[in-house]
Amino acid sequence: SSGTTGTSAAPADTGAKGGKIGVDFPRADSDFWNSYNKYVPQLAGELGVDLMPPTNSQNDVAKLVANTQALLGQGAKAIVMAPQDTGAIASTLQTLEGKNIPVVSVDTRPDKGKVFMVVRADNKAYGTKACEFLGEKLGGKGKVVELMGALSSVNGRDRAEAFGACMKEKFPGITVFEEPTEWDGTKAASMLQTRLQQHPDIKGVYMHAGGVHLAPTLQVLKAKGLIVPPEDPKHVFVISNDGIPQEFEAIRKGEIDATVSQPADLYAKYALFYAKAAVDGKTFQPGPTDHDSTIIQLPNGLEDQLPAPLVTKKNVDDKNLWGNQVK
Amino acid sequence: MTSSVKAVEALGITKRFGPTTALDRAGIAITEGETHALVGRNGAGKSTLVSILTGLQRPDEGEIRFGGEPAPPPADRDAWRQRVACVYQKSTIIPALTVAENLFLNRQTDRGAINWRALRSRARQLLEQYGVDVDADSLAGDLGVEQRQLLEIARALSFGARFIILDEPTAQLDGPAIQRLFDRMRALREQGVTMMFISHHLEEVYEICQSVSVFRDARHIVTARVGDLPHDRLVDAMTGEASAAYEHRSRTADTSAPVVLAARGLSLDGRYQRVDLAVRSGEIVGLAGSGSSGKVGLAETLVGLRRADTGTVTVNGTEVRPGDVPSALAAGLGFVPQDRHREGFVPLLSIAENATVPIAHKLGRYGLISPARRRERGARMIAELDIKTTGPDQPVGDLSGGNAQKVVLARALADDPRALVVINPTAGVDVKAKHALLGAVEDAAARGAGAVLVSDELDDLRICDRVLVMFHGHVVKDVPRGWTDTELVAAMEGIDQ
Amino acid sequence: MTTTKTSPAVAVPAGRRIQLGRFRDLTLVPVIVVLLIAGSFVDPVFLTPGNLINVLQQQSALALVVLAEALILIAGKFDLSLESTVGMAPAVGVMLVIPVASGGFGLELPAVLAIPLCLLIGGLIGAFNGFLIMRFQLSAFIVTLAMMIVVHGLQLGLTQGKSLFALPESFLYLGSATWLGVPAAIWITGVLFAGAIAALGYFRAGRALYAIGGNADAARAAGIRVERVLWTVFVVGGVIAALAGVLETGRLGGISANQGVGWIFMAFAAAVIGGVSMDGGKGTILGALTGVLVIGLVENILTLKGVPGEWKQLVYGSIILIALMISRLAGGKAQD
Amino acid sequence: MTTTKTSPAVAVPAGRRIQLGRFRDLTLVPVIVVLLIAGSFVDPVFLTPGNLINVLQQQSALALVVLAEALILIAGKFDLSLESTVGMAPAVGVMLVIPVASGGFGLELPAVLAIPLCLLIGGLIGAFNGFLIMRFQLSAFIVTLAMMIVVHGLQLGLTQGKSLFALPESFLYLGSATWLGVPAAIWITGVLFAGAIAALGYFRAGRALYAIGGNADAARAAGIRVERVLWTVFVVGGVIAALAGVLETGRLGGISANQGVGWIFMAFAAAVIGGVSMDGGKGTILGALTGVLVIGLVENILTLKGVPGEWKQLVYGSIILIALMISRLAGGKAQD
Ligand SMILES: Nc1ncnc2c1ncn2[C@@H]1O[C@H](COP(=O)(O)OP(=O)(O)OP(=O)(O)O)[C@@H](O)[C@H]1O
Ligand SMILES: Nc1ncnc2c1ncn2[C@@H]1O[C@H](COP(=O)(O)OP(=O)(O)OP(=O)(O)O)[C@@H](O)[C@H]1O
Ligand SMILES: O[C@H]1[C@H](O)[C@H](O)OC[C@H]1O
Ligand SMILES: [Mg+2]
Ligand SMILES: [Mg+2]
Repeated sequence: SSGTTGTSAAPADTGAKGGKIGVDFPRADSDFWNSYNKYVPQLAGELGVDLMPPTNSQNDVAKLVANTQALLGQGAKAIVMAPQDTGAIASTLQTLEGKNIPVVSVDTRPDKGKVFMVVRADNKAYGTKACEFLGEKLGGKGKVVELMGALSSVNGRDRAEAFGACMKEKFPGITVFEEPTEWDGTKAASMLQTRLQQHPDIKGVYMHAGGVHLAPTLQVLKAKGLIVPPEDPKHVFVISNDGIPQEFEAIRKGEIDATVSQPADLYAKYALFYAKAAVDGKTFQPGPTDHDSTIIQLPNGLEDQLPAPLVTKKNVDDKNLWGNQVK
Repeated sequence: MTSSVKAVEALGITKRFGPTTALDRAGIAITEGETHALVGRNGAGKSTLVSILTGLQRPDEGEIRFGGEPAPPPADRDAWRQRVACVYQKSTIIPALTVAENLFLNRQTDRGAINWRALRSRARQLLEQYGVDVDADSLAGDLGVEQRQLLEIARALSFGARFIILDEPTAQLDGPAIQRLFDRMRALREQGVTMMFISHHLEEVYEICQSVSVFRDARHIVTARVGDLPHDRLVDAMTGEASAAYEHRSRTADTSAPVVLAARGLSLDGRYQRVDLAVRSGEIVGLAGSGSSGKVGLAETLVGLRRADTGTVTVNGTEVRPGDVPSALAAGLGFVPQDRHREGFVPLLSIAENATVPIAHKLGRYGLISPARRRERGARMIAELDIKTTGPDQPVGDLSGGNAQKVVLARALADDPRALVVINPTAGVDVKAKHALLGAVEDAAARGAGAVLVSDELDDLRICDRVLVMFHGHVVKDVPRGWTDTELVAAMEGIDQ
Repeated sequence: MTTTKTSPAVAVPAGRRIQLGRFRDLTLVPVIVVLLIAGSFVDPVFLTPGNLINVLQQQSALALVVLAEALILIAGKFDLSLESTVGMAPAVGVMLVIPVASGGFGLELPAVLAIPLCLLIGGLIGAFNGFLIMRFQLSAFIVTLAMMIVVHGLQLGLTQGKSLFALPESFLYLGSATWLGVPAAIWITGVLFAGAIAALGYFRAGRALYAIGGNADAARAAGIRVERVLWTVFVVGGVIAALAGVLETGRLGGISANQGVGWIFMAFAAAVIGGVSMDGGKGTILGALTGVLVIGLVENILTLKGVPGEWKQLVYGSIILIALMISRLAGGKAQD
Repeated sequence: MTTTKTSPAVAVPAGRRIQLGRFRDLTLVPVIVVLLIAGSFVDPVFLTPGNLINVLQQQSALALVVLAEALILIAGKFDLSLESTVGMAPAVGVMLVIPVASGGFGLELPAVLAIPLCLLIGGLIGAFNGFLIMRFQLSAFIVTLAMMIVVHGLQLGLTQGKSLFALPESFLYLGSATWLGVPAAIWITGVLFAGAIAALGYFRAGRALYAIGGNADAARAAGIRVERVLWTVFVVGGVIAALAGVLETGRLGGISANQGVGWIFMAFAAAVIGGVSMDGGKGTILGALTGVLVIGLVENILTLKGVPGEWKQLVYGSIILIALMISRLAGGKAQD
């Protein structure tokens, strides 16, 4: 049954009693996550959250587990994490459940183990949006390169699966070259360059992560003289993902055509919001929320699917996009 | 006490290493209870036979028998070790382990856990039994050369095998140490132990062995009772030609010639004290002394391998920077270090390259080295020193000991040095090579170099114009040419007349 | 790597060398003491039994890889592929028993076989390494580097990069059980370390590793079957790495495609700061253990202190460097 | 790693050694020929000049790291920190010249200084490595392992993990310019390789590396200033790695926080399959270059062929292993 969110999602009641909230950052080497890492302490102040010094698990689930134990030892009452590896966090979630510590998972949806709330955008939707955008621009035929993330990451897999399924179903005339890049710019550049050599008629590129793929892609296209206005028949349509400021810059310059803005600010805001709510004993139901999103039911908890808008030249200057707020 | 039973027989052994034939249908038969010498020039195949007799290598053809029985299968190491013990030419000491463990390597215990206390006391007993004065608890890597050698011998003997091989055990020992070793060997022979003894010091063969086999160019040449094969015939058998003993040349020292190598007030704590030394152009000065007398330490200071605590070294009129080899070389010094394997050459590099490192700057301009000129220089050195090799491009690591040593000497002579320091140049080197090496030193002196010759061998020292004898770190005597063995040995032992 | 041939000009007096050699494997003890004191100032939680047990538990799988690597290093060889075994062995072991729906191969062998199969796979990887290195006389470094890629590639291919979390009970049990109040993983690791310390200190088979690593020819001459021992060491190393994978899987409740990736550097760092030589023949298992502890304590303290992520690596690397220098100065000997 | 002390019992025939030694650095040539043939079957594009130039361009930065590592390996040492220099040196060099708004330090030094500064930083890192290793007699492996973490940690800390996009013109120029129809990066790499081949083959300074790597004590006794030469090699290695970073930055149009991470394994693999020994004193720069080419061609063929991502690593690792064995069999010599 469709319900409503338990409370208003605005930071209304700041009279924090609750308890300390521990946050683990997944990595310190990505533009997207660095923005998130900046937002957390900033928004914690605004939301009146009693934030412990955040830990950082450097993309390593074993470190994440160790950090969680340390946070618990230091008295955390709720934990916010972003397990980039969604399988190997299961026992930790079980342990936390056993200790009645609510967990908010950001960006990824753990495969197993109880979570209070997953704060995420629909990564499958990113893939579908990218597919639809490119499909339309190419008129349903031609060749595109997909610079994928890492095979071990759900987000990468979700994006790839949705993109592939949508292409097969809606644009069977388009050939997709899938390139696994391990979220690595060097690999992306080499693969794209080789593919363009092999198929000079490639007309579209889908990058799974602008943070790592943007600069190398532009460099390769530039070297081939393919950075030309959309009207030019040589134009290669490029759609990115993440929504960092440099992507917006590239859209403005006409170097790429679109990106999906993955809301770093909202990730931080709602992660803290739900963690605090959990400590305060609040509960939530599936259904639409007051912040343009929908909570869905998972076997092991709930997921608030935040909006991830498609950004093109038309809306690139929208002040509400997080990429326009960072300095 | 000798019977006709053969303790060990090797019949028609052939061993090839690629194109090299190390043994060509060679053989040896050693009668039970005798001490049998195996002699031959460097590369004759002696050590190869040793590794076949101890089961480390399998012959391509031929057969080994112990006491008339066929040798055990190659995999059965224990059976081999009960039949034959060996002190190999190459050290088999493991430096990072203690003396006690080295002694009982792979037999620390019969079964179960090792009892270290018991092992240590067994080791002490063993060391005591063989009169080896080292701490069972110290690391083998911290031992000196003689102590290591004694450790190898004690270990080899401790297996209780009735047949023992000693491959050049005396090459690195000084006189008294050699005598101590021979005393032990005699005692063993009295207990009926059979021995095979390899040495390039032929007088040792006559001193300790009853019979001798000669190998030449991978073949067995002759086996005889030592009494039936006098020294010159033995050398002829080894070299395949009639040859005479080395005759040092007569030179009259020119006391007005300039001093080319001088030391003033040199002291190095724990090694030697207040040493003064002056070597003139054309003069060869010997440096003698028993073990630990400090002679090597002093020589190494002269060339810059060590840095003295006080005092100065002057080469060819230039006071060189202490402890700095390049500055000594630049001033006109050449030297042969004590341990050729450690400091003498780079095994993978060619003869030509090894020998020309000090003169690389003369083989081309702007840091360039002309390979053609290098090869040409190398070929010349090979001819001058009679180095047995396939050519100047052969890596030194592939040469036999004596030939490698000649390359080291070639390097020392490369720059036509004014001052020459050679340390134990003839260790492990066969008679013919020895003559060539000593001759080269005399040639250098004739060309006007002043040389310091450090040696444990009285024979080598005979080419010297005078010999400085060191005792406990002091130069105690300056002996002019014409000394007798007893005179010099007495001085070395610190017995003053 | 670095040559051991110290020139006579810089050699250390024999006497002092002997004395200190004894304690070389304990040169990190002062570092550990300093870390314990520093940690107690950083956070009162640090010195609680709970936290220290956490540190041990977190390090237990890495400690086993360090143990395996130390054995191989002491014998004078090298194995980089251990880190891939940590992920691949349990992944394939599990896939042999779970149904296709959960990501298995469809064989559905009895679940009790999962751990034995996993250890078997680890052993096979070690045996294959040993085969390539000994039979073909290839460099251990480069063979195991290639094998590190191959083994991990096999895991990626077979699992399609997906995590496995339908684990047999036995894995989960080992990951979560506590015996006498201490996690099972700590017991298992402790027992294996104790066994290895005993074997390398008091048994011929263990001493043979030192002999081989110190001078393989001398070992051969002493009747040690060098090739056979080395092969055994590679197999044992693979099995221990697979066991590390089992413990890690149990602790985390799933096997990700990246399990073990990047561990090998940490394993080397731990072994070497603990006094195990890269040249073979030197160092002790106890020393290696102190190396693991230093790394574990540093990580724990940095976490408790809340060092910002972007500076953490710098601090961490610097502390390893300092530990290295302390162990060098305390040990009084040139390192290799 | 593996001991060099070959007993007479296992050493290889002297005669054959000499003959083949000549060609040892070219044992990968048959592998390259096979790859060229295989590639031409996989895709007709493969053998086009355009594609082959792409391969060279893609490999040029890695090739420079291989060059640096080969120099250091031949001299008997080790440097793992090169991979971190590839990212850190250009990042800091760039931050010294760009404004705060783009992620700079705020010094805004003249933009022309960016590349010289970057090379200087690379040299300083090398000098510091050399200092720690030689003065403190520490193991090169472990020092540079710690330095690998420290240097990358410094980059992360200083950039806060952000990528740098505002690059000075000089970087972008080098990354995109073509001279006589061939990318500048290939020219630069080619010239450096040619220089190194000449230096190591025909110059005193270069030959000294072989002497030191082959037997440092003998080199010292022959009058070579071993410490000084080694120090120089570390500095030169750092500078070359920094230059690799410049080329890579130019090619990618930005410096991500992970630039260079993970390269060192590839660099070792390339050098060693190309015949450079981990024990020092052996191998040639030309051989190392063939190693890089093999790796580049394999990657290119796998991409052209479109091997599915999850199986790519396995195929890749297996091909390295096979190249290793071919070079072993063709070379006829035990490897170290
Ligand atoms: N493992 C090997 N590989 C190639 N050649 C070898 C090997 N071992 C020995 N040789 C060659 O076989 C020949 C015999 O060598 P061996 O060591 O037996 O001589 P030796 O008589 O002991 O000499 P020395 O008096 O110098 O010790 C030499 O030419 C040597 O170079
Ligand atoms: N590396 C070393 N470190 C400390 N002491 C040493 C070292 N090498 C030799 N010694 C000691 O220094 C003293 C003099 O040694 P030196 O080698 O100069 O004498 P030597 O006459 O050449 O002796 P030997 O014939 O035994 O080599 C001896 O007591 C020796 O044990
Ligand atoms: O999970 C991914 C994230 O969503 C973003 O795209 O950057 C790369 C990955 O960390
Ligand atoms: Mg011999
Ligand atoms: Mg001496």
